[in-house]
Order: sequence, then structure tokens, then C-alpha cells
Amino acid sequence: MGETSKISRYLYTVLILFIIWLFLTGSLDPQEVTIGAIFALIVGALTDEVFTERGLGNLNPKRVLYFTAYIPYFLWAMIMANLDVAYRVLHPKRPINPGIVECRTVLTNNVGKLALANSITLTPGTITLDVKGDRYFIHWIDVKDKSVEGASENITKPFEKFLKVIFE
Amino acid sequence: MIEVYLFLIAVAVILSMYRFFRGPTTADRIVAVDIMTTLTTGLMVLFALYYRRAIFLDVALVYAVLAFVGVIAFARYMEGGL
Amino acid sequence: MVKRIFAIVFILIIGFWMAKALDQVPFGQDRMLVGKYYLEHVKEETGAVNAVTAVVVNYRGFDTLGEVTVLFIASTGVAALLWRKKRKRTAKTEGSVVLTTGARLLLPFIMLFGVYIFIHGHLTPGGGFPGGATIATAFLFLYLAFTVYEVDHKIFEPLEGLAGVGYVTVGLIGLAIGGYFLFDWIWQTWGIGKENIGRLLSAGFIPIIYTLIGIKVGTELTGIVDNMIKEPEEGGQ
Amino acid sequence: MSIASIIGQALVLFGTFFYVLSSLGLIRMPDVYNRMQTATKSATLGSLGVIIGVGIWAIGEVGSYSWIPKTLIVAVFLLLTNPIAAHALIRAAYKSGVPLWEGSIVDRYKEAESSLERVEEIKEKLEEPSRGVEINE
Repeated sequence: MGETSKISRYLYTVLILFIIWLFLTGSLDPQEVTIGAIFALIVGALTDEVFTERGLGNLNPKRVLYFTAYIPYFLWAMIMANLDVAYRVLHPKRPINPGIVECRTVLTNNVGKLALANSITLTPGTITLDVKGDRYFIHWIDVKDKSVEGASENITKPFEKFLKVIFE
Repeated sequence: MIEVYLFLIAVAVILSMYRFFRGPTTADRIVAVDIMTTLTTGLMVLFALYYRRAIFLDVALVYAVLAFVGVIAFARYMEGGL
Repeated sequence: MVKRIFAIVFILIIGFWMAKALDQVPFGQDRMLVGKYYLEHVKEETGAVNAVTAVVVNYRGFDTLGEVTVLFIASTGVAALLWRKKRKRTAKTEGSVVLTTGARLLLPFIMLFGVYIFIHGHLTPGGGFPGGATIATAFLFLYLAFTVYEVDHKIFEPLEGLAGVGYVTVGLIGLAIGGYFLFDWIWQTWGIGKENIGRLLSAGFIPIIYTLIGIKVGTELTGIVDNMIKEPEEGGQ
Repeated sequence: MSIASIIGQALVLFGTFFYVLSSLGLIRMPDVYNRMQTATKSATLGSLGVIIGVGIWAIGEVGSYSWIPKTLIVAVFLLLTNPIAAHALIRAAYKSGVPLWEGSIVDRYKEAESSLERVEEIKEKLEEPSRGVEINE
């Protein structure tokens, strides 16, 4: 992806900030909306270079669609993860088999890497220890496969098919 | 009924306090602090409902922000200087 | 050991006298005359829903100016004490990509939370000081994530000065119009927002003052963080 | 007792269960890495349950819809920040030298760290002959 224009990035930041402001105040009072718009413009001008690289390109309908589909998938994975945790904590013998494994990812975008790391941290039995380039080092509570390929198949593959479309 | 939930969360906070005082390494203690702050945020939100005052949610939000950056600061310090 | 016993005995003595003194204060009785006045008149005189804010900014506005000055002196003192020619960060490792990207994503949100807190000072338990602290937290987070990051002093220091000057200017306009320093000219003379107490644009100059205080506190605390996080280089006196 | 109250209470109960579970995990697990595994996940899901549950419960209890947006903001903020904090903590724990539990099977990170220098040496060696070939051609 090439450089996107500054205006696009600025508009995207202001839009996101304004939506957050509406959620924060929780009202559609014209006074709140006006002040919110003013401060979204100011804060956006201060932070848009840090915040986003792609600007309005993030609002591509395909990306938004995949993102919406990703939310229930992720929540379901999270609930399964917690039932798994409940089983391991409440079981009297404490059935754990921990270790640190290595995974590879096909994602190249930093935000995509963050989303993948957070998804890994919140889903069954895995927590991201470090990220170096495309190598993920993951603490796995129940190691099933020590090899890089096997671990990637188990841990990163399920998320990548969504995240690749959203963030690449 | 809401008192029961408040009590249960308070019990959870006290249980994690065990790890805070016991915890053999520094990392254990900071993990305990991290969990305690998350629990406390939930507790504050429940208190907002208990007192029927929506403005207490702002307190919970600011507390979540400050606690998060605090935990990151501890973690970075432990990793090797700031 | 002796020290510790001495400390415990000392604390016990102080505690005893404090308990004895507090024993004289009648709890639950209606003795607070000033407080009662504030609570009864705060809405019509200042237009703030949050009485604490009205007391801090309106009735005791001059004290608040003093507090901001104290913070300014503290910040200057830290800078003076820690000043060296060559200073650098001691962090050995850069934060991982997760932390740096997270910091970049969360910075605008934390700043917006800070803005929300100080602009709603007259409606919610917030105000300039917590809002400014939240904004400073956003910059602290950037400092923690990036080992080479540094705030732009050319923007921050003039901004801090402007906020302080703005506070005094608002007070002086009050002096010109109403006869005393920090007279609430927006509320008392123009009466803007009399009909919508409890909405955002009410309570006279409280939102303006709190915006200025928020900017000032935020920049000052960021300056303190910037000073404290760097350490002098070896031999760099 | 409206429907919103019942749904909200069920969510709060669900979240509270995971809160207690996270503190139990903090106590029962053998080393800091496994403690983080159990505690972070359940605390995050518990927060989602409790905080959004309070937002829905407030519709029935207080009769106001304005709680939902703000509780959503708090919940989403926690959902974003908790894994980042957990990641920073576990990395810090590893770098500060907390040992893995003795029952752990494999530690790829240590292998990677120790082999990093060797890999770079080999890379340099591999690059040099190839450059030489290019020059010769």
C-alpha cells in the first residue's frame, strides 16, 4: 500500500473520535454534539499522524463486512477459551502441559499484528510472549505440536483468514 | 440482589490479594495487581448501578486508563529500565 | 528494631490525640454553615450541577490559581534539579510491535477521554486536574512504548504558558466587569445558559477555566514525566 | 422485574463467575506464565459480562438507555487494553528471568534467542560467496 493522503487520514481520525465522543456522552444534545465535533477536530489534528496509516481506506465495505463477521467469531472463541480455563482451574489434578512455541504469520501490517496478538492472547490456552518480524512466540498451556508448522496451523491460521482481509 | 454480586467480586479481589502478598517473584505480584485493577473497574461499574448514578461510570473509565498505563509502566521497568 | 518500636509508639500517640480531637466534632449535626450556603445557592449563583466544582472554580477560584502555580513551581523545580546537559533514556529494549502499535492506536482515545473529563467538570465528578492527568497519561504511555520518543518542547512550553495567561486574563476581565478578580462575568452579567442548567453549555466560565486548567496540568505533568524518565549519561555533567 | 433486568442480571452473574474463576486461577497455577494464562482471559470476559450487563440492567432498574453507550466504551477499552497489558507483563517476566515451570515441555524462545547470533553469522557467510559469484560473472 502506498502513502495515503493526509486529508484522508485526518478525516478518518476525526470520524472515529467523533463516534467515540457520541458513545462517551450518550446523548444527542446539540450542545454536546457541537463541542464534541470541535474537540474531535482538535485532537484529530494532533494525533492523526500517529493514529492511522491508511486513512479512509479502512472503511472499505469488504473490510467492514469481514470485521463485523469477525466480532461474533472472536467472542465465541473467547467464551470457549474461558470454559477451557474453567476446566483447567477447577479440575483437581490441574491438567496443564505448558511450553513456549513458535508460529509464523502471513500478516505484514502492524495493526494486523496487534489484532492477531490480542486475539491469540484472549483465545484458548495461548498468550503472546513476543513478536519479532513474522515470528510469534507463544506460551501455550497445553502444547499439542512442538513444530513451527503444526503450531501455526493450530493457533494463527483460524484468525488469519479474517484478519488478512481486514488489515492487509 | 446486587449486594450479592458486589460481595462476590470483593471476595475475588481478596483472593487475588493472596497472590499479591505471597507471590514468589515480582512478576507474580504485578500480575495480581493487574487482575485486581480489572476487578476493581467492574466493581466500580456495579457501584454506579447500586447508587443509581451514571456519573460514577466516568470514574471507572478514568481508573481503567490510569491502571492500564500503571501496569505497563511496571512491566517496562521490570523488563530493563524505563 | 528500636527505630521501628519508636515509630509505632509515635504513631500511637498521634492517633490517640487525633481521636481525642475528632471526638469533640459533632457528627451528624447541622453545623456546617458555609457548606449549607454553598449547597443551597450553588445552582442560582453559578449554574453548576456539581457543587464541588463550583466551590473550586467559582467561590475559591483564587485558591485554584494558587494550586496551578504550585504545580508549575513543582514542574520547574523538577526540571531545575534534574537538569544536565547530556541525558538519555536508560531503557534497554524497545517495546514489542504489539505495545508500540497499541500505544499509537490508543493515544487519541486517551486524549479524548481527558478532554471529555475536563469539559464536563461542572456536570460529573471530573474537572481540570483529573482531565489533565489523563492527557499526561497518554504521553506517558508513548514514552513507555517508544524508547526514542520525545514530546515537542516547542509546542508544549508555549501552550503551558498560554493556558496560564488565559486563566489570569479571564480573571482580569472579571475584575474589569464585576469589580473583583475571577468574577463570573459570563454567568452573572450575560446570563448565558440560565435556562439549561445541567446541559453542557451552562455554569458560566467553569468550562472555560477547566479547559485552561486541563491544558496546563496536562502539559506540566508531561514535562515532569519527560524530566524524570531521562537520566544523565556517564560523565555528562 | 422486566426482561432487561433479567438479561442484565444473567450477564452480571456470568461475569462475576469468571471474576472469581480468574482469582482462583491466580492462586492455583504453578508459575507466573500459567497464572497469566488463566487470570487474564477470565478477567477480560468477566469484565465484558459485568460491565455490559450493568448497562442492560440499568434499562430495567433506572429506566435510562444512556448507560449502554458508556458501559460499552468501558468494556471495549478493557477488551483492547487487557491483552496488551498481559503481553507486556509476560514479556517483562520472561526478560527479567523468571524461570518456566519444571513441567514445561518446550521453550522455543530461548532457542531462538540463543541461535539468533549464529543465524546472523551464517547469513553473512552465505551472502559473501554469492556476492563473489556475481562479481566473477
